[in-house]
Amino acid sequence: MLIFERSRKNRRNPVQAPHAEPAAPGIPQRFRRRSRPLLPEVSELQVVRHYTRLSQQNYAIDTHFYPLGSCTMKYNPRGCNALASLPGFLSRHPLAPEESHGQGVLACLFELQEMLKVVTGMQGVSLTPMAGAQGEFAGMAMIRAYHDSRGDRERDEVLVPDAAHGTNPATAIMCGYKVREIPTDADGDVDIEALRQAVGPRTAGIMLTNPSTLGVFERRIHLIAEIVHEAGGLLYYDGANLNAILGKVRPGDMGFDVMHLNLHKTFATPHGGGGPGAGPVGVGERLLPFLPIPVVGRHEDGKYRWLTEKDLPRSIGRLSAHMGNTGILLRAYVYMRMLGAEGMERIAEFATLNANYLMKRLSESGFEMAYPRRRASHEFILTLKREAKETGANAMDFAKRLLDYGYHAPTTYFPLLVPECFLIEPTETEDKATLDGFVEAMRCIRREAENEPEKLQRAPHTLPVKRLDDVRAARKLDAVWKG
Amino acid sequence: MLIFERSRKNRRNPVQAPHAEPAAPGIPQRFRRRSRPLLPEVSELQVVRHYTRLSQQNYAIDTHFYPLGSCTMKYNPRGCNALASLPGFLSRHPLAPEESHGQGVLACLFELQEMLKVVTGMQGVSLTPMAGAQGEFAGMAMIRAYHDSRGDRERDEVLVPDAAHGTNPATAIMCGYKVREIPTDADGDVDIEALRQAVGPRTAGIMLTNPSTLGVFERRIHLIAEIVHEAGGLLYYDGANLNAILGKVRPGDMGFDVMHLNLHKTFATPHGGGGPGAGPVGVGERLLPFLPIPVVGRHEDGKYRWLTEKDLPRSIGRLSAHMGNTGILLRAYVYMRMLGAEGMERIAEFATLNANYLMKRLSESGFEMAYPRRRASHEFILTLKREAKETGANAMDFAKRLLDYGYHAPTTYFPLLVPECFLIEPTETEDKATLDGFVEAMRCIRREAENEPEKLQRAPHTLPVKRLDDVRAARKLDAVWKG
Amino acid sequence: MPFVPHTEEEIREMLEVIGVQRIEALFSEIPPELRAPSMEGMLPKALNEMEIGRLMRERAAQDGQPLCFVGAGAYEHHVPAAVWEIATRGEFYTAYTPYQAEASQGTLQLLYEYQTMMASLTGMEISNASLYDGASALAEAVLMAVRANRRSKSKRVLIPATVHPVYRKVVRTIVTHQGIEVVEVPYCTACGNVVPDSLAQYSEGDYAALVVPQPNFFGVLEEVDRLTDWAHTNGTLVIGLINPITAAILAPPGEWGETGADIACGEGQPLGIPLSSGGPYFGFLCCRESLVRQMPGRIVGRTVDLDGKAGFTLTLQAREQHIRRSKATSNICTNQGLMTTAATLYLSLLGPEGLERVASACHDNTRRLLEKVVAIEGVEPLFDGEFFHEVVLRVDLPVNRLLERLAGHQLLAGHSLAEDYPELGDAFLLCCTETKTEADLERFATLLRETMSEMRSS
Amino acid sequence: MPFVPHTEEEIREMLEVIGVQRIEALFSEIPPELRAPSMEGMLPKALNEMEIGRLMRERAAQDGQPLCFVGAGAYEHHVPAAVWEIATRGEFYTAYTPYQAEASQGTLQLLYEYQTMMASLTGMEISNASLYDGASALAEAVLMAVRANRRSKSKRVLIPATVHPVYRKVVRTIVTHQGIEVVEVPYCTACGNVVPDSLAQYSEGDYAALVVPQPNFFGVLEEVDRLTDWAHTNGTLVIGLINPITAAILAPPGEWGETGADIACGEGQPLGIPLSSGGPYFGFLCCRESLVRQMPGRIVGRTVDLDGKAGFTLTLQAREQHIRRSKATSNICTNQGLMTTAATLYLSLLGPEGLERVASACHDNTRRLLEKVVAIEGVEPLFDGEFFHEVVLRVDLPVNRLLERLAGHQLLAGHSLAEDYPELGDAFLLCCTETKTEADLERFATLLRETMSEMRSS
Ligand SMILES: Cc1ncc(COP(=O)(O)O)c(C=O)c1O
Ligand SMILES: Cc1ncc(COP(=O)(O)O)c(C=O)c1O
Repeated sequence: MLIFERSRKNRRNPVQAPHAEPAAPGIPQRFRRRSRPLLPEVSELQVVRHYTRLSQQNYAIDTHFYPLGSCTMKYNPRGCNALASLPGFLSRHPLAPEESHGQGVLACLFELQEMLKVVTGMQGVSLTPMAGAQGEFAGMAMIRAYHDSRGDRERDEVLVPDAAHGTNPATAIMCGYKVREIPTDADGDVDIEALRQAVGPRTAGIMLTNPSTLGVFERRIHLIAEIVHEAGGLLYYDGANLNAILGKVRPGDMGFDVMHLNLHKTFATPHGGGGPGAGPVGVGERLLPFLPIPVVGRHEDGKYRWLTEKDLPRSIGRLSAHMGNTGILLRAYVYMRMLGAEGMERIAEFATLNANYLMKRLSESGFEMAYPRRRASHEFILTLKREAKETGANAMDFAKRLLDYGYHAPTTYFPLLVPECFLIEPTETEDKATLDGFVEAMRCIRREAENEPEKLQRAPHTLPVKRLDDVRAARKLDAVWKG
Repeated sequence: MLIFERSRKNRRNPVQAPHAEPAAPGIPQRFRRRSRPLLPEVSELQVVRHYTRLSQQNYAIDTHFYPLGSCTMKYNPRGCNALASLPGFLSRHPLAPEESHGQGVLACLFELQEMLKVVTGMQGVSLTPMAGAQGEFAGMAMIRAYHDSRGDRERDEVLVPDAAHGTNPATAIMCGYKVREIPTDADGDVDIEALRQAVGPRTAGIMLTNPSTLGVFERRIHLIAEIVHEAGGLLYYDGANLNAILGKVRPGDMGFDVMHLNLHKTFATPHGGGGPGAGPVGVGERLLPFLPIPVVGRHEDGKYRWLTEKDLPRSIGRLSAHMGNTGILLRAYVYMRMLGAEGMERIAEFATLNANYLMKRLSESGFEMAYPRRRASHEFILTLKREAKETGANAMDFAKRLLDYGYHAPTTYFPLLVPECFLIEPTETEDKATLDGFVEAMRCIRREAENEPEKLQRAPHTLPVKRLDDVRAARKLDAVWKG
Repeated sequence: MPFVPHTEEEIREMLEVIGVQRIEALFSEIPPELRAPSMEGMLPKALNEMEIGRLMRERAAQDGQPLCFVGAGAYEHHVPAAVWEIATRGEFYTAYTPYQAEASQGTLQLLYEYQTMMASLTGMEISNASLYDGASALAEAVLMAVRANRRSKSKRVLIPATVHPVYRKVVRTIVTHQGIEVVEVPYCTACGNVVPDSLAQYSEGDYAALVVPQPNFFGVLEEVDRLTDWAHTNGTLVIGLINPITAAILAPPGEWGETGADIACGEGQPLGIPLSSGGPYFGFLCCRESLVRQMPGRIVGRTVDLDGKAGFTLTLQAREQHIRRSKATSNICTNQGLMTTAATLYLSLLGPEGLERVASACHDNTRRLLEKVVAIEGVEPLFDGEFFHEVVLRVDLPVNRLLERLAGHQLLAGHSLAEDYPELGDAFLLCCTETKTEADLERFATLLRETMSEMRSS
Repeated sequence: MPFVPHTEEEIREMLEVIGVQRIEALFSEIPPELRAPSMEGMLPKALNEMEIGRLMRERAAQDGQPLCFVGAGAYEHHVPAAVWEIATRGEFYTAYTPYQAEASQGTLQLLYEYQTMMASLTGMEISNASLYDGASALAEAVLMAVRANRRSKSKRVLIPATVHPVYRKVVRTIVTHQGIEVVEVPYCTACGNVVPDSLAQYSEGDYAALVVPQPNFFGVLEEVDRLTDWAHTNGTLVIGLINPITAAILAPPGEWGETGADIACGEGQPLGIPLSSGGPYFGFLCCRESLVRQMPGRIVGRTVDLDGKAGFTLTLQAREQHIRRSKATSNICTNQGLMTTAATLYLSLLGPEGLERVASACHDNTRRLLEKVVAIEGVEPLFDGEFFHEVVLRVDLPVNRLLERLAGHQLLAGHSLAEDYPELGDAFLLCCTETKTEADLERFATLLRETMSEMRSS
């Protein structure tokens, strides 16, 4: 039932409304709205009950194992939420003067910038992008600004591996570039020959994730960097998979010129059912002047202040009305402070341990790995193409059936180049027993696929709804309730 | 799965523990514990996930209609929780000096005392009892202290109607009294003749709820007061049903000498899965000197302070280490301030409207009311004795089946004098559509009872567990996990 | 180990299954020369939750809780306690994007309800499920309009100078790489809004879109009907940029002019989102149904399951980067989901009448404060246009110094316009919301009076 | 109407069904002479949530956030954020007592886990599901012991003067009506605890129970083994009164003497419950299995459902008032459920090792502070017994005035014993928990030194 269906005309909730008469006298008629908006007229209890019950229909990290590859669904410490939600932080207006009324929050942000420099090996960091994709935008815009600043205006191509996340090509286009896809070889590495052929004077740069979204570490990254740099291009690092290598390798040391981080992945800020995240960018020496503003600077006297156009006149500019998703930045700050150096190094270690253990157990259970000769990074790919062929139950069916077993499905059908694939990322915060349970479920489901494939094809069976008709959703668009 | 079953030896959650070595050197061996306690060794994610999922197995006001008679399960405003949980309130030590570090909280408590006096018509209030039953204890102890103070030591009997809540007789016994039951007449009123015969020089007092737990207003309350007072006894008002008459009749005006309030009923503080509540007591003139301490007083200069033994030397004494359930008192304070006089009067009106509407609809649907000639107060009793006889499905079966329909069951088999009964209290915060849905469910269930009674007898069918074996639970006591 | 559940014994067992001796061995594919130095010593020491708690409480307290009359795009409103107590429930807070629809009906239904509320509030037919913030939503709206306007061959858009200055900057950052040119429409310095007739100068120009703010950055009301009709006459799409609170009273973009605006967008923060130093907020974006395929961001649709029961799912994903990659309508992926959760709770708790009261109370308070302050010597309202809940004042003293002094008294009196609108002299933008009491207004007036006279006499 | 959802139209429909014209008619059975006057004018005006929010924030701020070294039965510990974020979930916060077991498995399983944890922490076999607070739990324990002790014909119990003075008062309030006599056992003013040999004087007396606090009110450790054995030799049941945090290190009642205590109880507040001016806290009560039928309060048991699947339910309800009425073991009904929810979360988050570290950190801090303050002129520890995390100091100045002065510096230095133990002179009880840093301890020492010398010189 929709909240609107609980509504009754003229029901009121006066406890939440000011006493003022609703009319706002003095506003001339021509400026006024003619009809009341369709908002529900419900009591506070109805709201609380409706949304509490809706919430229970979600799977979430707080309720289920959620091995969603590339998304790094790990524990979001409750302490981060509580401390970022202190009244002093929540009530601060973004335009409150930073000197008299902002040193507390700016101190946190400054220290966060510094810590991110350390973990990435970059020279400068701007926190302002509001998600990974906006970080990518900022990064590619900086690459463009760099080439422009050198009068190097012919470079109109960005290289993107075929396995890349969709935001990479989409971002390149938003920055006015053409996208050139680079194929992947049989072991999941970038096809070096193809790369050599692709680079040239039109190459603005390359966008890479390492470990890639194929779950493997690109071993020849130095060679790639050499090839691209030699051609005059720059290297963009998509930091979505940083969890895999935190403290082990730094993008700056691999030869990347610019990168973003997904704080909502590596630094455990919540995904919130789709967002908000935060996508700070880090840059090497060459791109420092172009960082998006604002950036937090520190005066000689130890006071913090916003650096703006005046301080960074060659900046690519602003990406949001204020300082991006500050509340998310504070959560990541708290998380990093609780981990310290040792804790951060352990993230990569145990994310990798869990992934390799799970890969091995699934492989021993007879599932086929896409890159069996490779170590898993923090994630790995399993292909169900044999199962699909033999039983008729495909990766989607396996995924839906996993929901019945109380596991969120892994990422399916991405990356696109592996057929019937599951991209599985357990993260470091899951315990062994959970991984073992998942293996058991996968085995049971395969047995079901062999004996009664329709059970999978019609799954899920135990959730609030059965399999949904996506085609109909798109064909007969119903995105707004019409009463 | 129990949290202990998720535990693994030597798992740690260092983020929540101090750095100190666990040994506490310097404590001699003979004082030390020999074995480690059986506490789970689990990660923070495991804790959050385990208890989040457990919570989802509960019905609650925030998720379901909960027409539990006598319990007044109404909306617990989230604002009350948020404001009582402000850091300043939570962090205050109970022994912090009230003058320099307590005026804020004492102001709230003082005003709460004053407001409770107004709504009850009593002369004095003490907030210290921690639940209704402790309020009853305080009240009966005051009655005892009163008689004692007059040298009237022969009074050893307390009269309690047969319909009374179990805490009434249990309390009388705790205060050293004997209990004498007074029968109820066919219309749910106290049997006046029986009362006349029962009162006498041994009568310390009578404990009454009005409206009673039979859901009807005791019309001859003045007469009862006269009879008891004439015999030298005092009248105790069990305030559990105050919601029914807030602003309409005041216990003080009905002739009661002392009463408790259940703030967790009438004033919407949460039940918390069993508590905490708060059971302030109010008294008339005669019992003022005996109020339990501490009470909040106000100096001439407007400063608040605790009144203790020194101020109230004839007090029955202390009931808790500090000021009872202060945090609950603050919630009730916020609630009352949000309602004001008008809002409070409406509570009784709409609680009564909902009860009478629901009673009428159920009665029209063919269900039998225990007191069909009476108006419902905020609650009413329905008896399923006919259904039980005709179909074999009894009140318990109906109750369990209601759970499948998404409704918490009403209070069953209480009061004991009505066979196969449901005590139904919808409260004022439920909307008409919810009540209509409940009627519909009751009709469906009766149809099921007629056609397939086993469906009821084996209900619930859709909850995490099926009907539980209570007998076995008591016979083979398993109250502590042994690994 | 913080947040890592493994015991020594489990680690051993797991390594054995994998067939390696040490965890380190799992990193063997990383070329040794790439291996990072230890971060020990380069990062602050790990703190437990108690320690970081104390530090954060100190930091939060450090910034004070001044009485705030700054608006300028971010507004202090009462947020019902239920909003965040529900929104931070783990099931909302820690879920991912609802790609697995059957396991995400909570989030999906909520978003469908959100879309319905926003579409209705803006008077449009379609809403997406959020963008990052108001400024970036405007940039996306501009990109969308340029894509959608088949009649216009140009990539030029008109943006009045009465649009929030930072929004205009953000639009520039985001759209210029695609060759889009932003043309600034001047405003009348007497009335504080765009003079409709002045648009005549652009009539020959072929513009893909015109942005119309309502109220504008100065709090002044634009002549939205005439601006909209001018645009449509000239084959230009109209992007309405609004404050969703004021939309409870003001005509929504869907009602502007003869046929309504084509796209509506804005900052969602006023709908239950705390100020929080500027974020996370959320951008909303609504449009006519005919433009839906140009819409960036996620959209939830209602459909049915195998049993024919209604359910919700992400739809029209072929617009999005994860399906369409380089041909997507935008690169946006992660959006501001949790903020829309809060906004949906907020709008449900307020209802149509409650929201109207909020808007009306803001405006009443601003009017009352205005009356008080214009009685002060050296203070005058700058514009004579109609305003809504925000107003520009001119003072006869250096405005930045004045505001700084007032901040010293824990009063944030407004936002200085000196930097962005030097032509206006010593002016600042003042905003009242429903949170202000008569005593607050008095305190403002008194402090302003006293501080100004102090400044004069010193 | 606040929290009332009815529309005018619905009211009309409902009245029609009932068959009356006005709501007022529903109160027709109430004799008119009883009808109350309107409360209008007698109660403060209704505030909306925004207004009461502002008032409460002011009130909360008014009481300050002093640095607190007061313990005396209520302890400031770090409470992990997860504790209350989970405990206040609507499903826990707004559920009733789990009488409908099948619809309450969340609360019931949690309570079963709670019982297991508390039984283990106290070293006992059974735990109930909570009582109101530590003081009333002790009173219930006394009542229970008197009922349970079949060997003793007396209704007399021994309670040492080293038990919290208020607890002793509460016990008196609650037990005396049942004819129970409390006999106070004196303590040694040099060592601060009960001298075991001194119990010989009671050996002839037939006492139903002896209460043994550990640590006692002064923070001093009692010779629990010898006291327990003395009691058992004399047919007296032993009630251990403990601080559950210290039980992570100290021998729990179940391990005292030859056969262990019979009942254990205490204040649960240290386990994740905020100080909150004194409540809500919770009392815990544990016992030997053989005494379970004398146990007051709810008990959850594990059983099976119709399918043989494990499930949880309230059990042995025949002890309770709602079944047994006047023969119940207590009148308790509503208990402190939500607090045990928090405690269960707390204990799960800390685990056995974490809890030990908390106890140990408290004690370390107290010892370090003690070292600092005894270096100050005029300050000395009063007792020479072993202590745990709380300690009594004597000063050579009027103690109440000293503490008051320190409070003026936002330092609550401890709890004065002047009122309850006048025989000890100018003494106060000081407590450190794990929340205190080295800087806090220094601040304490410095302020104490300076304030004492100021007082001397004035
Ligand atoms: C590999 C990769 N790159 C980029 C992104 C985009 O990041 P965001 O969703 O924060 O915009 C993602 C997010 O899913 C990703 O997995
Ligand atoms: C009529 C009645 N009296 C007394 C009580 C006891 O109150 P409490 O549970 O707060 O101790 C109740 C509670 O259920 C009740 O319904």
